[in-house]
Amino acid sequence: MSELLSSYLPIAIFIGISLVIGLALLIAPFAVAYKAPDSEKLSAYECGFNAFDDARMKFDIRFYLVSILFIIFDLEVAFLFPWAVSFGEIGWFGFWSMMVFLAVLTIGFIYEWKKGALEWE
Amino acid sequence: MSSELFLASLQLSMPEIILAVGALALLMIGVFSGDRSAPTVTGLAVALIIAAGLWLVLVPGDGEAYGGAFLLDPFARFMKVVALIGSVTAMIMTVGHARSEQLDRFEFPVLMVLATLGMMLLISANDLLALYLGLELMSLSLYVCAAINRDSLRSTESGLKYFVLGSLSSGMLLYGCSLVYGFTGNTGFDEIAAVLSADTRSLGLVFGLVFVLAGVCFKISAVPFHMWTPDVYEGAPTPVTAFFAAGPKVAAMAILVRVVSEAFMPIVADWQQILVFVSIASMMLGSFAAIGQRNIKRLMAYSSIGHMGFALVGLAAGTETGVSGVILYMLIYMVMTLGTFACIMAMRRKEGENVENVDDLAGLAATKPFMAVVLTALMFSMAGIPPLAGFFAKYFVFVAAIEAKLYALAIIGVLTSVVGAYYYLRIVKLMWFDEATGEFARIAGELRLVFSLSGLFVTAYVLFGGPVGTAANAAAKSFF
Amino acid sequence: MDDTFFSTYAWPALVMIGQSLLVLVCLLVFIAYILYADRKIWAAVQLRRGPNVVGPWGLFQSFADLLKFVFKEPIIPSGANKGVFLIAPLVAVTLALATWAVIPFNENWVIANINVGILYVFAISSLEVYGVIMSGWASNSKYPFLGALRSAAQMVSYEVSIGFVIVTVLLCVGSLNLSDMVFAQKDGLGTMMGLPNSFLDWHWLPLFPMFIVFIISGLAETNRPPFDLPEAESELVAGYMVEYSSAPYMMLMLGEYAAILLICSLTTILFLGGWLPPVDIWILNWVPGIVWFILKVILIFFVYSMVKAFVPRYRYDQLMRLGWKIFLPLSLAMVIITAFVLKLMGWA
Amino acid sequence: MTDWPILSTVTFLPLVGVLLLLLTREDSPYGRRNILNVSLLTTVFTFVVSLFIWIGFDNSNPGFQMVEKSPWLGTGISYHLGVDGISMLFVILTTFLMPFCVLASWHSVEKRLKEYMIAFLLLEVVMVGVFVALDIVLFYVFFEATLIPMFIIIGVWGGKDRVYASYKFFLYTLAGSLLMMLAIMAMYWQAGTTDIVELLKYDFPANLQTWLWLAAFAAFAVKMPMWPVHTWLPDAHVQAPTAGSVILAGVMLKLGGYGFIRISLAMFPLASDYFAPFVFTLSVMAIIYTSLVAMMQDDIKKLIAYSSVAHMGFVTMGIFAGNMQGVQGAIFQMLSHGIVSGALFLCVGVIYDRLHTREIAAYGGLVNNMPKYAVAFMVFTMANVGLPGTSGFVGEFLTVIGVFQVNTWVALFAATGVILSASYALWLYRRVIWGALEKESLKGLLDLTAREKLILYPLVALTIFYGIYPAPIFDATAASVDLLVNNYAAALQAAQDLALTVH
Amino acid sequence: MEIGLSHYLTVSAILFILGVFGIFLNRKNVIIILMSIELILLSVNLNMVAFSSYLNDIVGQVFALFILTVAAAEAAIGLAILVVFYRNRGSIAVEDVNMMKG
Repeated sequence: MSELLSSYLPIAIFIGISLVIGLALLIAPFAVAYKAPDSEKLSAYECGFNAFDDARMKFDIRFYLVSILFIIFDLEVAFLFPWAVSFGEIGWFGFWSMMVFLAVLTIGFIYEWKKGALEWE
Repeated sequence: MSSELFLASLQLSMPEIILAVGALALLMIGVFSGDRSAPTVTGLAVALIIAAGLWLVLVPGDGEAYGGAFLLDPFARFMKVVALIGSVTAMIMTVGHARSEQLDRFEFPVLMVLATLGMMLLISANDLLALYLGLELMSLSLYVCAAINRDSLRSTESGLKYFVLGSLSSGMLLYGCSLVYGFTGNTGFDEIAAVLSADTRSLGLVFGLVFVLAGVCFKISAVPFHMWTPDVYEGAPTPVTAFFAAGPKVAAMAILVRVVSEAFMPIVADWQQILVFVSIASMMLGSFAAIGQRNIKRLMAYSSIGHMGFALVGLAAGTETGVSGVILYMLIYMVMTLGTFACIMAMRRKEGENVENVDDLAGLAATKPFMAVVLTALMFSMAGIPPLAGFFAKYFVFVAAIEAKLYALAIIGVLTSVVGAYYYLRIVKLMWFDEATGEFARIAGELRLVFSLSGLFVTAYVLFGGPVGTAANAAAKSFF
Repeated sequence: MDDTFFSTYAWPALVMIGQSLLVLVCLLVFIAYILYADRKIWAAVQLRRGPNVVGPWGLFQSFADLLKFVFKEPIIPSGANKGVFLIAPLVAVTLALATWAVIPFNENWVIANINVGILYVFAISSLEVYGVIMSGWASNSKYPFLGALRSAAQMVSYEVSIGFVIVTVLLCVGSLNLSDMVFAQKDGLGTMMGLPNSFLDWHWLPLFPMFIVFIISGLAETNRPPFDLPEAESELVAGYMVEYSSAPYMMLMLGEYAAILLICSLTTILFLGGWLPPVDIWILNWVPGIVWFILKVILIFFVYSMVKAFVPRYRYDQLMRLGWKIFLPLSLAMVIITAFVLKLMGWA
Repeated sequence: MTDWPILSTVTFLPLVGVLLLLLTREDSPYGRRNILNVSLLTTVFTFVVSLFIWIGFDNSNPGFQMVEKSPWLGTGISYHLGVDGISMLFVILTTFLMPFCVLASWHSVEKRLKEYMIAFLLLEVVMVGVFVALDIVLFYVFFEATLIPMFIIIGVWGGKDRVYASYKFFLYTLAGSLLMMLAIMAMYWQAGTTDIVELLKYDFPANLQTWLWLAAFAAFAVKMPMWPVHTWLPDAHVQAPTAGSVILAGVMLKLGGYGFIRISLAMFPLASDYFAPFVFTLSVMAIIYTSLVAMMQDDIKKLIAYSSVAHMGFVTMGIFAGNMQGVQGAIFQMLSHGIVSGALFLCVGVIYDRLHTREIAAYGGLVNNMPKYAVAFMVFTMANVGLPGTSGFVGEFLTVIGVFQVNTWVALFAATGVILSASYALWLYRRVIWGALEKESLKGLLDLTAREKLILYPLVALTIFYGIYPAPIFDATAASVDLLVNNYAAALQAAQDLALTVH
Repeated sequence: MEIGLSHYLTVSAILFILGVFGIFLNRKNVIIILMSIELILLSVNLNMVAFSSYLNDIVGQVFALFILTVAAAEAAIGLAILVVFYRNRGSIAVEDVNMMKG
């Protein structure tokens, strides 16, 4: 068995078994449980009110903002991972390259901060 | 990388470093002092670009930097100076319009500096990766610039359109890059050329070439990748449109020149056909579609499509003369465009509203004779009538086409330029033959300066064109 | 069918299936008792008795719950998007379990000893937010929707800090393999000062701020109190799980607890020396590594439980502020400092 | 005097006037007066200076004289000026006609006088430039640059359909000349130079000559204009202001003829020979057809415009006859037509200024109260017809003789054109001048004013002078034309020899 | 069956085409366009990595990493522009992006 296969096949098998367990749990109640649906039971939970409108409504723009900021910083991490792993071999040049990169990102971060993108009021 | 090599790289890319560090510093200055700092930031941004330009002009020394990904040669130097002039002029033009177009935010000049930086990197790119990064830095800044007036539906819509189509084009470019990389095993232009001249080309590589060309053609808005241009030109705030029409086009054309005449020179027959087609289509669409336009910004969009077609005529020749023609064409095109946009920005009624219909220019010769004269010169120049600069631009590219025996291309070129002349004439006609319907407000000083200089350039090119032509020739020698 | 096929493919695959089943079953049982422990600890702090009916001291409580959930009526709200509504818990539970494939419980006791282990963990656990978003969106009800949004925003916010924390550890280790991370903690600050191998060599000491940041971010990442805003009873009832009932509900809970345990074991591996004994003496070395591992996980979980019991819930703005304005700059600075120190001292 | 760049001086002298005009203001009668004076002085002075060219001209030298050359634009193109016998007199003609244009506009231009004068002075610069340019790109630059001021002149100060006319004028000419631009590029690519002197010596391959000739023909034929691409001319003439028509007929049409001689005939002899029958056909068509069309016109200017087309038919015919008489006749015909047709348009301007209509039917019996006008008009009509004793006769006669040596039939048909032109010109004269003065509107008309006399009388004198004594013109042109014709014949001979040796 | 370079290229080509079609055929939602763009970039990444492994050359993977980063920046900017557009237009349906006909 090739090395690639021997290290990744277990993962595939593991995920497969997890999936099977999950599916079993999911299907079990539909197979065995008692069912007596009625319209009140099936309506959306809204503290005793009937639902006013569709729930997929507008929501705060800040969630977008957070997701955008997340994308940026998560990618920064994606760059940091290989850098950190090969840290011993890249010398001062590699070190300072990453420092420049981080400095640029820090400036972006400061900008966001001062612009109030991180406030949640 | 050894430290001497690294220092040499730093020195070669100093203008870029000036812009990059400067842009970050400006961002910090802006964010710590709030929106009222916008004029200061704009001023500093202008100073930065001038500093970068001075460094380029004054500090000699060419060469490769960063392991060959970055290349400074006479061509790059020339095009960078042109792009910088375009940016700085566009930036100066925004000053008086900042408030009315809601551009009075310090981010705007910073974005312009970043876009300029992208152009510089693009012009110097000598590697597919560098090309991509330069292009994206430029494009991403421009997307935001287009949508900068966030309370205007037109501005945001143009930003959205530009973004969607722009991303699609960079996707195509990338796909092409990946194929080129895969089939040559390299991303550096020199290495690609070496591989191509040694091996026979494969079909996959031709696909890659097509995709790369498509991606770059999008940025210069050549047909059939022009769809964004009219809408973005119309929707974006006018100063932004002026900016779009100047530097980015120059930079994208520069990289197109570099890609085809350096990396893909060994397979000239393949890209020549493509460029001939693109060029013909652009010239035709640029002249025919512009005829019906009422909005002057839209008209300028089609005009720029047509001009890119003409510039490509020179490139399609694939010779030194051709490249030198393209260089001159882009320079002259940029000056004409900036002048015209200065005039467009001066189209502000006394009541304070900006107008942008062609018909609003009616009777300008009576109300604002100087502006009318300049705009007339610019229009005739765009139509390619001697003795104005636009004629020489066309002359040099067509000479190259004839030299390369692309007769059909040249003939279609001149015929479309007759059609193109028709709509430029319409503007002249409106200004001179028709009665004024209203009067424009006093023209801001910086706009007057810009269009005067531009008018001076197009009329006086016959006198001082010599040194410019020599410089362009020297720049074109970089490739041959 | 020849023998080579059997010996090179089928037999190892069977072994893998066996191992995987073993790990998963143990894990599920462990989760069951962790749940029980959680409730007990909470009850003890509040001077209640907690579950005590099913089995001796209520030890079978979790299994009774399992049966109860399975036999409850599964309700799918009428406005819900049925497919997504049912897939969401499946995603949540599968992803939470799948991460465990690369966790080393002892030296070489790992299902898949891949060389990018931490990357795998990071990637899969990032995906967990999909389960939350899907369930909240599919329910088509306001509370789950808002809960899911909040939860997602919170998870991604803290994921950034967790990423930086992992980078600092990577700087010290120089490998993405989780076992290597444990091995790297054999020698450290303690041995440098001339002491024998001990818990002082583990990363928690040199990277102490990161250790704390990691533990707290872990709380937020898994929506544990005091960061359980998404399911804040007073505001959003039960967050994205409001519309769930029966086994799907249980699966969401199961996923959550699996994730919590995962964070605990990651803390153990990254900062507390994994299966290494606290002091390198023969009597402690005699105890199997898995025991140390489990003990350390339990220790962290105990801390989590106590926090849940003690600390009042954060406001949402405080939560985001903590994540973006304190942890992010702090961990970023720590990355730089760590790298600089390592470089300067010539340790890397 | 030898070192003084007289050609540049003459060419760019009007720019001084432009600069002065830019400093003036138009908003008062004095301002207006200043503008007119400045313009008049500039043009007169330019004319006077240009006379020095003629004085200094060496009639016996067939080559280029007063040559100036300096590098320009850095790409092989040079700033190269010079005149020979063919071009010199056109320069004089241009500078000579300009003061008349200014005078003709004295009262008739009411709005934007300043811009009007600037446009005319710029036009003078580029027209003179065309004739003196010895670099083909420079030639093209000047040739094409005439479009801009003329477009504005027709469009701003023209008649009711001026927009249509100006567009038509512009686009027709542009389309033609852009093709020539391609030809110029091809010549540059083939010969490696854009210098006309060098190109004249260069032997273009026969098949390339064909294409180059056709491309150049497109430009010159439109400019000339030749049938069937002449249709812009009547429109432009009718709509242009008087002075604009004068310049159009007097000088601009000659640009085409000059181009034919200088480029088509001299540089592409084989193609010229090959296409000569084609040109003859078009010329005869032009002479006969446009003469017939001219008879149908109700508009005086249109009639004269069509007659111009017919006369240009003689010119092209003469040029491509390719012999001494033909070419010299063509040059003479162009110079004469420059004066005569210009004068005719000025005559029309005189009555148009009074009545503001150009309908032939609106006039009649003018001889009764405008006798002096009638005399002047008669002289020009006679010259237009080509009556012996007027300058019009010499040119037509020579061209017909020239073409007779080549093709009898063409000469015959062309001769019928003379008869036709007599009929429409005399008919026009009869309808406008003779007859009883019946129309009320005409009764109050006054005869020529002093200014109008100043305009018309010199032209009358000149017309008759050259009709009787054309020698000064022939003296000037003879040497150069001789050289040209000899070269032409030699080239044809060489090609024939080559063909013979091959067979 | 051995999975070779051509399989990767085929998959990536299919993804690419799906992305392009997603942009042009989708008439409903701009978000789908953004996702199509991401799909295109991912197909490119797949290409890059496949070639990189095939050629035994690291450049392709470096390229892929850069593409990832730029794709993120692009997505961020795209979302931001989409949000401001939504604020002005009140809709993100593709057919509502129609102020200017072009």
